[in-house]
Amino acid sequence: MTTTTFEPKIVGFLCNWCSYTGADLAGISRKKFAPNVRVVRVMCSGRVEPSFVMKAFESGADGVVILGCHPGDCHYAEGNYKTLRRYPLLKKTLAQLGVEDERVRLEWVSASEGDRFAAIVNEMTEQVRRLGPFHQNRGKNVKA
Amino acid sequence: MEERRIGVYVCHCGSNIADTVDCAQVAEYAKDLPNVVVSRDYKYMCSEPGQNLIKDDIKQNKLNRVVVASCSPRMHEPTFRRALQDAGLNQYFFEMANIREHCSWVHTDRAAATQKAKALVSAAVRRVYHHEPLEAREVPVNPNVLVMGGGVAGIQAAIEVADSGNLVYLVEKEPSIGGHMAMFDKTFPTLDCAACILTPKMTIAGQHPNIKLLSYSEVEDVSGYIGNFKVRIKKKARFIDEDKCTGCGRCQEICPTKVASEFEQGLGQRKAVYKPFPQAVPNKVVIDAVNCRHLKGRAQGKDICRICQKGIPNKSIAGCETGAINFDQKDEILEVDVGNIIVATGFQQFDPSVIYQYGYGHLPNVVTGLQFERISNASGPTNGEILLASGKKPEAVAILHCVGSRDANYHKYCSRVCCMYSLKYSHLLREKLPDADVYQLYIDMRCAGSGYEEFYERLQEEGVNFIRGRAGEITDTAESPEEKDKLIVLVEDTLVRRKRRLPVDMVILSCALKPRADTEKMARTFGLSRKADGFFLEKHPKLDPVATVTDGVFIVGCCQGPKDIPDTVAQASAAAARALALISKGKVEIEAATATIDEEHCAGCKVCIELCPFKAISYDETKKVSRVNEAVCKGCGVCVAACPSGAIKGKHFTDEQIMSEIEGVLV
Amino acid sequence: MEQRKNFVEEISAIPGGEGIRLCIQCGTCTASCPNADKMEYTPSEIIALARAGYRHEVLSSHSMWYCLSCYLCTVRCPRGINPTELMHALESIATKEGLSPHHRTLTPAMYRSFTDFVYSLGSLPELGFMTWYYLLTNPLRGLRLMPVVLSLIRHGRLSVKARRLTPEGTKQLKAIVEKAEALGGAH
Amino acid sequence: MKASYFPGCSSSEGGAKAYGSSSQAVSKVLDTELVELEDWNCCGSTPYSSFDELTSLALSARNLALAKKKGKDLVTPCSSCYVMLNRTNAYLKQYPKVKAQVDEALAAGGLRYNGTVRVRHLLDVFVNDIGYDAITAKVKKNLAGLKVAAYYGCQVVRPKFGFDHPENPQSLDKLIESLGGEAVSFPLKSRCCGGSLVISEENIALDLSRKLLDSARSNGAECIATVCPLCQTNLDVYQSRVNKKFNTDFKIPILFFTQLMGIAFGLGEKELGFKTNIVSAGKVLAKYA
Repeated sequence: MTTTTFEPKIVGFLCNWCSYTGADLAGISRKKFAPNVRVVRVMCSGRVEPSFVMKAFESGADGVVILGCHPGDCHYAEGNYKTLRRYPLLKKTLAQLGVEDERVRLEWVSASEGDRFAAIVNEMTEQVRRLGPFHQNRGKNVKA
Repeated sequence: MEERRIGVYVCHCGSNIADTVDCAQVAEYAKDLPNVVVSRDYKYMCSEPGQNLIKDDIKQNKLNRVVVASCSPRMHEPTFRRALQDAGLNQYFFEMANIREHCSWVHTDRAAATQKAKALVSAAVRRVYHHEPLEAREVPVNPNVLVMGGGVAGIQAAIEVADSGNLVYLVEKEPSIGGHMAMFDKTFPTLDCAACILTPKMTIAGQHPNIKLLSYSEVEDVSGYIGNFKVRIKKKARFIDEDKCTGCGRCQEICPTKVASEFEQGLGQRKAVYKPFPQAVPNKVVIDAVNCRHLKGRAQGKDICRICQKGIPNKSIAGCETGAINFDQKDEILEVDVGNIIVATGFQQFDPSVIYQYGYGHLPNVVTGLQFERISNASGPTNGEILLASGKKPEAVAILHCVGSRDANYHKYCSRVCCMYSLKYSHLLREKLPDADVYQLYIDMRCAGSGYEEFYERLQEEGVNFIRGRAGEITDTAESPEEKDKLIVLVEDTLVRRKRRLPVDMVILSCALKPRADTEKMARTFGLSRKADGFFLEKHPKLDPVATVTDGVFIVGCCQGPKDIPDTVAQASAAAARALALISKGKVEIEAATATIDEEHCAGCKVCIELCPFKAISYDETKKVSRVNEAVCKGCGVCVAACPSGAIKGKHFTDEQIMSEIEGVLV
Repeated sequence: MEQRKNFVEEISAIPGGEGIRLCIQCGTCTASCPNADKMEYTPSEIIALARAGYRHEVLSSHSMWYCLSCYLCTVRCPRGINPTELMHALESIATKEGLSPHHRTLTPAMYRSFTDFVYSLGSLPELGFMTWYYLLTNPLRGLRLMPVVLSLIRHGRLSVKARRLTPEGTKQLKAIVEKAEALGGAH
Repeated sequence: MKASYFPGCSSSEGGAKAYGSSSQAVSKVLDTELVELEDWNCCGSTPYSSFDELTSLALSARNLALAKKKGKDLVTPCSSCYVMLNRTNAYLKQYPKVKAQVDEALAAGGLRYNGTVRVRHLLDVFVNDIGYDAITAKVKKNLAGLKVAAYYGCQVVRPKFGFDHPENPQSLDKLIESLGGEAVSFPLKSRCCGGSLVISEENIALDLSRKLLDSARSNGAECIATVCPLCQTNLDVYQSRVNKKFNTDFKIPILFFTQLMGIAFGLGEKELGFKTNIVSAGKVLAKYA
């Protein structure tokens, strides 16, 4: 790897109960992973509006991960099912706006899955790095 | 709109953050962020001097918004919110940037980590700009407590809460409380008999005026929140009128159906109508519908047996004299309200038959730890005589440690108690069979506990053969005359680097303690998370070991991880104290971050009503708008995200707050 | 100290050797090994020695040459280590460095003659292989085995002609094998 | 059904010819054509992996690359080939570095391999693809009363590429029963026969073989069925050496499981090649032949 490696900026929307706790666990157990994902905490992945994702790309993100509790484990009983149902719609809209499929990813991470969180961050970073930057000019036509 | 005056505080957390993040640089950077009037870095922000920094700045520099960049908000958000309150600022004018768990602890490149820390700080600053004052709501705490599980942990917790004058619902799925401890013979290292110390507690729990004992029952559903849970409990049909049954035991004498006894670990038998063991609490029998001839007959519309009820007239044997037997009994559903829940569901013994090479299930006289407890127990199937299946006394016995524990193929964790109970078995063997050779095969002796190492030493004196090595297999294929009709244990004695073949008559497998099969179901019912090893996850492994991610729900004993009786009882008392603290306070503060609907913009489409998991939104027919009941709303924000007309606002997670945070992380 | 570090790293770097750091010396591998009692060092002892840096002792021992590749240790190891492959790894290092103890076990020679044939023919003609091996090691032992050999011939179990690949196949195989060796193999 | 077939050296023109021919014949009866992989090379077996890991992997990779063109599965009757080929698949997946090197080596021979070929043991195909009932359906001479020790050896069940339990396999027992025979209890069914060390360390191998023969006989077996050429060789060819060394009097026929199936299917000497069995199976099988 050369010094000019592209370092993607990725926004991570994490639900407070499972995924954020899982990310904390990764920290407590000193797992090492790529610094590219910056976390925005929401109470439930169900709170993540498509406009948030658009906003992220508009503001210069190269990728977005949405992490929630495993289906059935949602602190709010079924919030993450809502997320799941809304997700394909989001993907479609993004596709229309020319955002590659691989730039957005929805995953379940429980409070005990620190390793999994670290793994997902690394995978996603690599994945987006391969895609290259999400150019501003394309960013423009993404309006939140 | 009032001018925003933001203070930023970057914590070193000793070296935890400062080692990987250049805190001074981050603080310097924050100075130039919009509306920031003070920006400092300090060694320990959570310390008193640290908090005073904030308080003084609020007074002197007229701060009206505060950002602390340090650990996870799950750790210290309450601490700093309190600091703001003390300085007369609304606690919600605070935002935290997690630059420890999410940054310094997980990255190695100092430059990159510092860069990320800056981004997280800028996000917090942009977000806090839009924070609004909120009032934390207080709700009364229901003083009743639910204890799930009637083992030693549940019994201890229930008694302590009940003694304080509060009502406890003690729910046990088996016909009697007592759990695993009731099966044990002696307890290490003191060797006092388990029954002698447990049964008195069982009786107290059974007779306590403040304990409502619900045996043979299951919790089906839990709703509500800390201080105000609603619990639905299923009381399984016992086919016995508990008020009439005296536990005399006549019915189980005359019942013609014999089945293997769960309590005796399959070594003894019980009847279809039975009490699991003589000291059972409640002292009532139960009819096992799966095996009862009459109940099975009923399924096919036949009316047979009923011997327990009618006796055998022609042999002038009387049936139940109190008329307690009621074949028509149905499952009952109870709804109870409680303010706290203590989960004490315990563990399950690892089934060693999956380790085929150890022979359990196909070689005779290979037994599990619990089976040996029963064999050695005076009230067990052999009245405490240690005998082989053949009825003969064993001349040599091997005890294998770490069966299913410390094993990548099964459970990676150490079960913590096996070394000690194996020592206990050795002692019982040396005591009851002084002429028998006892081999204890260990990988490491783990005897951490008061009097434990001393107990190990005592067993060395008692002449146990300790072999440092893990058995590879147990075979009955003899290779020499002295191996004939023996179980041969293959092991490397790693201290002399010799592969040895030990001919023995009995092998005891010290099996792992594993999470119960129903752990996942329980986790869902009670809103708990699980650790990688499958046990329930505590709120903080060190500082909050009995609380959980769900406020008001506590975990104690082996459902949280393998542990011995002293630790289990200590946790039980701890959880009881936590519950009582809340009860004596009488009220609990709950998140103010709920949803509200702006009636001006609400189109009355009712989408939110469909989506709300808590039925917190109702429809106002007259005004044709939806309305949120904030007492029920938990602030998940699902409705906020879904509202087509943007009329719903998620307090403390408003669109503009989140949007500006997104901008922030991407600088 | 340095040496210890290097040897453990050297082994960990070889496929199958990576588990060596995880060993807890429980002896399950030895207890499961059909040949452990014939070995100079038991399998678990080999690991202990390797970690302690006794490189020469390990590589010149005949322990790994007694490994039968029955994989009992591998399926039973509570740390998920793969002692069988670890043994193979040690064998290949020993071979490369000419440390295999020919005077104490014939297995290296047997393996050598085996691989010689596979190398040159791409297949293994048993008769040729056996003769070659006994010539290399101990012709007399070969003679003692004559009864066995004869019965094999009598029952038509020793074909004299060796199976050959097509010329193209042979060429292709050579190219592949030579490349593999150029990339760090032996021979 | 057609299946790409990798006989391995001994089952093609080596000492286990009979295994090869009986495998072909029995498969035909079960409407399965074993199409031999063209121009395959020796898998290198344990010796090569102990001698030069990378080259050993390259050897197997070549076979897999050739098989890739022929379809998804590659079937072999030899336990050693089974392990070497499977192991190569596993390594290429697990170790990117190794894969890179193997790819380079293959490229030198103008080949590419992406790890898609599934390596199967013939026993696996028989019991799991074709199934016991289909096998029973083809039985002409029920093997009723024949007491067989089902011997798996090591590498068909270990390490865990296996389709059967690594310590207590059952598939061959069930197969024998589906032929009408009786699979006797055989605790050592998955223990080692001594493998190739029979050549370099004969005493060790003979001792292990003795234990197997002993256990089989004391459990009442009239013959032993094997799924591996080397196991058969050690127990059959070296049985006389065992008797000599331990002055025992074993006379236990060691059959390839496909020979046993052949008998039940009513096939003849030509396909089953019993004359290559050193310890004659004539007596034991008389009532079925």
